[in-house]
Amino acid sequence: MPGPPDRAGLIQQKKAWQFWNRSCRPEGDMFSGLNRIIFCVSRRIAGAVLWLVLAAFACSPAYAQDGGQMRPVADMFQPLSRPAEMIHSSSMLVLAITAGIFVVVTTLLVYVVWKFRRKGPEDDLKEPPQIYGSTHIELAWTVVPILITFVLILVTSRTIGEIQNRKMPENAVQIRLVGHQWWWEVHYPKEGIVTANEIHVPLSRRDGAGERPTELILESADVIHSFWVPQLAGKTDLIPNRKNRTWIEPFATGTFFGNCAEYCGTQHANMLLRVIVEEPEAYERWVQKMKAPVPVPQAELAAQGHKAFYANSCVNCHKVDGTNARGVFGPDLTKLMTRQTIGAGVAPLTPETLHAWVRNPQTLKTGCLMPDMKLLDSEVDSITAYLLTLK
Amino acid sequence: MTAAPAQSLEWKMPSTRKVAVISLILTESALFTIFLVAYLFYMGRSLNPPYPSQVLTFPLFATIALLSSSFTIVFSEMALHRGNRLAFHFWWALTIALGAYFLWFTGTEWKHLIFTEHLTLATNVFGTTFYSLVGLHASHVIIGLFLLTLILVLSLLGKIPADHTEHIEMISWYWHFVDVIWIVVVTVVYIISIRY
Amino acid sequence: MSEEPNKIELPAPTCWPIVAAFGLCLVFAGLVTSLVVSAVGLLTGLIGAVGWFRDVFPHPKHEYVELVPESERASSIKRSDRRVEHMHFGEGGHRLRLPVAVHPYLSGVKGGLAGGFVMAVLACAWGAVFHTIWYPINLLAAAGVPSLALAGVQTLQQFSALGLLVGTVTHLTMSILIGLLYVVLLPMLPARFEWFWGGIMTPVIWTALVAASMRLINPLLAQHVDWPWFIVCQIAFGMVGGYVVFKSEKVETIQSLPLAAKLGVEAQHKEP
Amino acid sequence: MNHETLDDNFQIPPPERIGAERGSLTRIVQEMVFTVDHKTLGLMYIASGLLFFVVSGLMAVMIRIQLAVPRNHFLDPDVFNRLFTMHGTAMVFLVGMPIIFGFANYLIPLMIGARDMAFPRLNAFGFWVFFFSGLLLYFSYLGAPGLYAAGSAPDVGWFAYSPLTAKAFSRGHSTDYWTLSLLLGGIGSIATSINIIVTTLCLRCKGMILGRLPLFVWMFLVVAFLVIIAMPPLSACQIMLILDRYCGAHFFDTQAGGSAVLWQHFFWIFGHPEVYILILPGFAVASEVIPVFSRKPIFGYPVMVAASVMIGFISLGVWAHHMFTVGMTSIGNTFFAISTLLVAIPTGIKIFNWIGTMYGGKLRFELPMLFCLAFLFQFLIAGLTGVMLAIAPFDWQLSDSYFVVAHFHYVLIGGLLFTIFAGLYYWYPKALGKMPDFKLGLWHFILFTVGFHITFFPQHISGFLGMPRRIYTYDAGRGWDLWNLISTIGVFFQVIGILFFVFNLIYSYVKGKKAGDDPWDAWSLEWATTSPPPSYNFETIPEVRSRRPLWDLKHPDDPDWKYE
Repeated sequence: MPGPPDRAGLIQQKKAWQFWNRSCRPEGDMFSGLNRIIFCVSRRIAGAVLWLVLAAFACSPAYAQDGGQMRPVADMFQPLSRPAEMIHSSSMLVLAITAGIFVVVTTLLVYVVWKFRRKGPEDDLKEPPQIYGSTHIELAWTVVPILITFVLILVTSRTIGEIQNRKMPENAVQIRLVGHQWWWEVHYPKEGIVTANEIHVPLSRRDGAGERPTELILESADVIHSFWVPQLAGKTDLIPNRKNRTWIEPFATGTFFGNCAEYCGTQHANMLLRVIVEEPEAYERWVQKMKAPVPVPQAELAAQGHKAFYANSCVNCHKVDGTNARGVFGPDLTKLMTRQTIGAGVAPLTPETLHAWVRNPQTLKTGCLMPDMKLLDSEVDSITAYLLTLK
Repeated sequence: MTAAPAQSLEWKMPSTRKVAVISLILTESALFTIFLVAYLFYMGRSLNPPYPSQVLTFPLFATIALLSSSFTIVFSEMALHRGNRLAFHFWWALTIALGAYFLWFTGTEWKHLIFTEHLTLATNVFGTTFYSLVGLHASHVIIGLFLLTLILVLSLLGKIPADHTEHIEMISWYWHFVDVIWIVVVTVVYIISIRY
Repeated sequence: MSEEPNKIELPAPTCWPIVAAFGLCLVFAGLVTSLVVSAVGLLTGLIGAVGWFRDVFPHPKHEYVELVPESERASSIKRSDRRVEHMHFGEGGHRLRLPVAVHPYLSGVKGGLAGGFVMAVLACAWGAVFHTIWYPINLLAAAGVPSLALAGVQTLQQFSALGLLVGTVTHLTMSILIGLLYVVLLPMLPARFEWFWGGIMTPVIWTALVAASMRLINPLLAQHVDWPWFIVCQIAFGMVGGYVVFKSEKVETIQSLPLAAKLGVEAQHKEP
Repeated sequence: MNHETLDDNFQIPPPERIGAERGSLTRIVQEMVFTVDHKTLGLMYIASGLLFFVVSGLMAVMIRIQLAVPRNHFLDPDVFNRLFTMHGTAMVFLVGMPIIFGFANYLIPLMIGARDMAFPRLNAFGFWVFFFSGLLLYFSYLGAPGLYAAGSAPDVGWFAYSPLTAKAFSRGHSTDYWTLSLLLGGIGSIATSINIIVTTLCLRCKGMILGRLPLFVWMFLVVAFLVIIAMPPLSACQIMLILDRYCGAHFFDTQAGGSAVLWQHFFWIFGHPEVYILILPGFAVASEVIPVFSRKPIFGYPVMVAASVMIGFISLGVWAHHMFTVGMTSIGNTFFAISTLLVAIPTGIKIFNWIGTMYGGKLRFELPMLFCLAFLFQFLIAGLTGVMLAIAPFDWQLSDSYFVVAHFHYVLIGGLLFTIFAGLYYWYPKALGKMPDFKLGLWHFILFTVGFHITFFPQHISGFLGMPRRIYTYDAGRGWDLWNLISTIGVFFQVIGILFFVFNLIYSYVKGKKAGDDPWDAWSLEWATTSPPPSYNFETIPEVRSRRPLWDLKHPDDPDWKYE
């Protein structure tokens, strides 16, 4: 997302969210679900045809340049980053080969089934010639698969090495990504920035001098999670008691969507991740903004909320830089309002959703580890007002 | 059954018991392999003491006892084939005694480790893997001893029919297997891991 | 089998297996409910085990089952009135392993190796003339070696042990496999223009296939390849390999070989 | 337990032995409890497998309803997680395994000309252990918070990655149910497999040398060997997990220096051979059905045997291809990618051989053959998507996505379940003495096949579009809505298909026409006895001289034994 996320920016974000998320917040039960089935069918037939074509041929220009460069459709056949492109080229090879085999074998199967079907009662009077086999033919259809396998082995070995053994240049951005049930903790050790669920990285250019990949060190605080942003890179797991490593090198700006890809408990489905790729200048601005100290709230309501925040147990789990809130169990709230979503992608971050979350996170994200704090209405209002100042 | 010309040669199939025991040994080996791999994997990875080098001493007498029991059981079987019941009983009982000594040793070793060295299953990954691996082996020794004793008692009561030599042989195979596993376990636990 | 006429010995029905299994299950179930359940399970399991032991010791219990009445027995297998169609290959043996005679498979290996050798010599000659002798080897190996795939021309001209190893293995494997394919395929091609089919058409088709997929399989080679030379090398392979295969004497395939005779572990029928 | 008697009661041999009247419920139960007959046990295996199949199939239907539309509120996340865990676990351990053991039990002694399995009591024990382990697993649903909140059913996924299963992240007994039940079931599987090995190697009738074993028996021999080698690792890691959870051990406790990846290694050392344990029986059925309905012997018998044995061996060395994303070294990843690709070779040979068998034959499209043809097509797709998954870099994108879900459903439904249906229709006349109804079966075939493809084909595409598996809901607009909707619609075709199937089983038993000894004009020994066979199988133990003993008898002028 370009530009500082002020009030107007938030509204814009909300619109962008609604643009692609129109039917995403159902209030109803199964019956409204059934209604929506009908709704979906009618609304998406055109899109469906388009997507069928796209997915079948997997070769079309990058999707979703509009809508504030949101890239919600994480199509692995439209890679926009170096490791994803490398994977893509080896996957196109294997797709071509398997497609070839599929066509040949299916044709053979259909031909055989058609040609040698029982054609009528006269066929019941005789048995066909009893053939045991042919070493010759067996040899042929052993050698050809071996040949194909051999080629695939070469290509696979090379691609694995190219991706895994890539050396990071000096100027690479370094990020420590820590998985939690069910959110992502994001550290920029060089810059001293901490945030959650959204990763900002600079755009890389293919011209050599402008190359600026991002290295990700992956860890976990509890169970196994997996980092997966299909358009940027394949998965790598975040495993407790182990440091994994992966890298991305995006060649297009925009907000890339990813999910946790290893089942990690109740809210595994709502452990979403966004990678926001920006022009280098915009990225630097973001870094500077993240480093700036958080002002003490002046407005009355916000000041009340400030007090309420520290009076309640929020500080046990959350951290706000420069204050007494030093909890590390939940997401760092220092620059909360710079983010697009709340609850690791369960809803867009707006005053309304924030209010709802503070009132009772369990309604938005059943089973998440932040309990219903049972705050007074006035406390909910003021704490929300305080949180809105964290930007 | 078939209209083809009569078949003249004898039709022999392997013994069901032998094939079954070989399969059993195969499957047990797979089980032990996993526990061995776990032990090797966690070797030197304990976060807190005690470590193997501090608490383990090579179980010389127990190993000698268990390995020699493999020989006594062979002598016992040979006696059985000769029809010498007395010698059979003697060697068989000696096998049991050696096995029992081994088990007694494991018991005292564990007692020492638990109460003096404060190493339990929950202390560190060494404790976890050590007790599970050695315990798995000990449980096989117990089963073996149970079978051996059963045979001895039944045989002393004169209840084992003459055609049961193969049954007895199968039990000895199992016992050999337990011995071989011990050779591997003792090498891994008391020789290789003692460096950590 | 020692049995009375009209009676067959079968293992006697018994309830002890289910008792033992139930006991075992209760032992496990106790761990998630209450240890009392485990205790009951242990007892049940023991009872089952003892009962089972008494079932099979000293000899497994049997019962004698009477044969079903004649009328309900299986009717004897009737001779089929279906005529078996025969294939029309030669006389007598209508059930054959086809084809009856083939080039020996070893000739395929030999052909592949010979073709591969000539091809390698040509490729290395090209390398020696325009670059260094290591250059084509490294290019080939780049299909599987990531460090070479990312290297520049300078590095490719240097000797690389890994490149030599991977390049050699790749070349040998491919040569032998394709030689084997020649053995299979050549007899199916028109016999009169064998040099054309085996020596020119096949390499050309192969080159087309390689050209189409080269960008994905070995991008580096696709970038640096010298196509005329590449085709010349392919054709050399086809001519030499095809020649070796064709000049080999055809052997008759083994028509009937009892597996047991080879294994020699089981009693075997005497042929009438 | 009474439910399964529906399928079983017709199996009871005449009452010579024990009290009660024939056909009464008491007597049926009594028979089932006491029996050591391999045929009765085989049918009990299959019947209880089908029972569990229906239950866990209904769970899948609920899963699909929840996923039909984005942000659906049909199920709570916890309920959903329990459903997919139980669905997966039950389908593998309570449906797949017992049904294949049922086939093995019923058919192997008949095919090799024996009177029973080598250890009939152990056989009964194996069945009951499996059955009780199933009950134990499902008993978890009756735990504390009642049925709707799904009791304390396990919710950690069927491969239960640590440390999600550690006490800290899985409180209560839900994971214990899972691990104990699997440990128990493992004991039964090993017992049965040892029995299969011994029976096959030691009880063959005269002349049935290894080179003449029906391919069905050969493949089950490989399966049994895989079970006895691959099942102990599973048992071992269950024991470790139990020690962790009950005794405070640290095998998989990452806080105490334990490793989370170790579980994955141990589990998949079992888990991947398990895939072949499940699919080889499918090959086994296809290798019996396709020749008979093509009226030709199997093409390349020795190659088929060699390929099966090869698959067995290779499958023991490929487990870590389930773990390409855990951050192995590039050498590790390369090794497992290569070993995995090697499996494609023998598998490909098999597919070609089946087509070779049909080539030049006279194909009869009876029900078993129809299912086998669909199997060939679907298994081809499953195999090719398997090749894609074997390419480690591609797998970094595909693993744990819906593409994988589609892939293994093509293997397990398109491969295994279709051949199970083929086998059930093929041997139904033998086991029950009645022919299955063709029209009902055709409806079953059409609806189920169509439903299967509608359900699972779109999942390849949602996987390509980045949809991870095991999510209980998703946002609209990510390109997944339509594919999930189509997928859910397909399920209902399958459900109706299964209804036809179940109805056919019952209807044909009551109304079907008598089958006779050898309704398909087949060639292996089981067709030489009556349908259903007497408790002793054969009056006199047969003697064979070729791979197709009945062919020799039917064509004395052109017997096989002259040419083999």
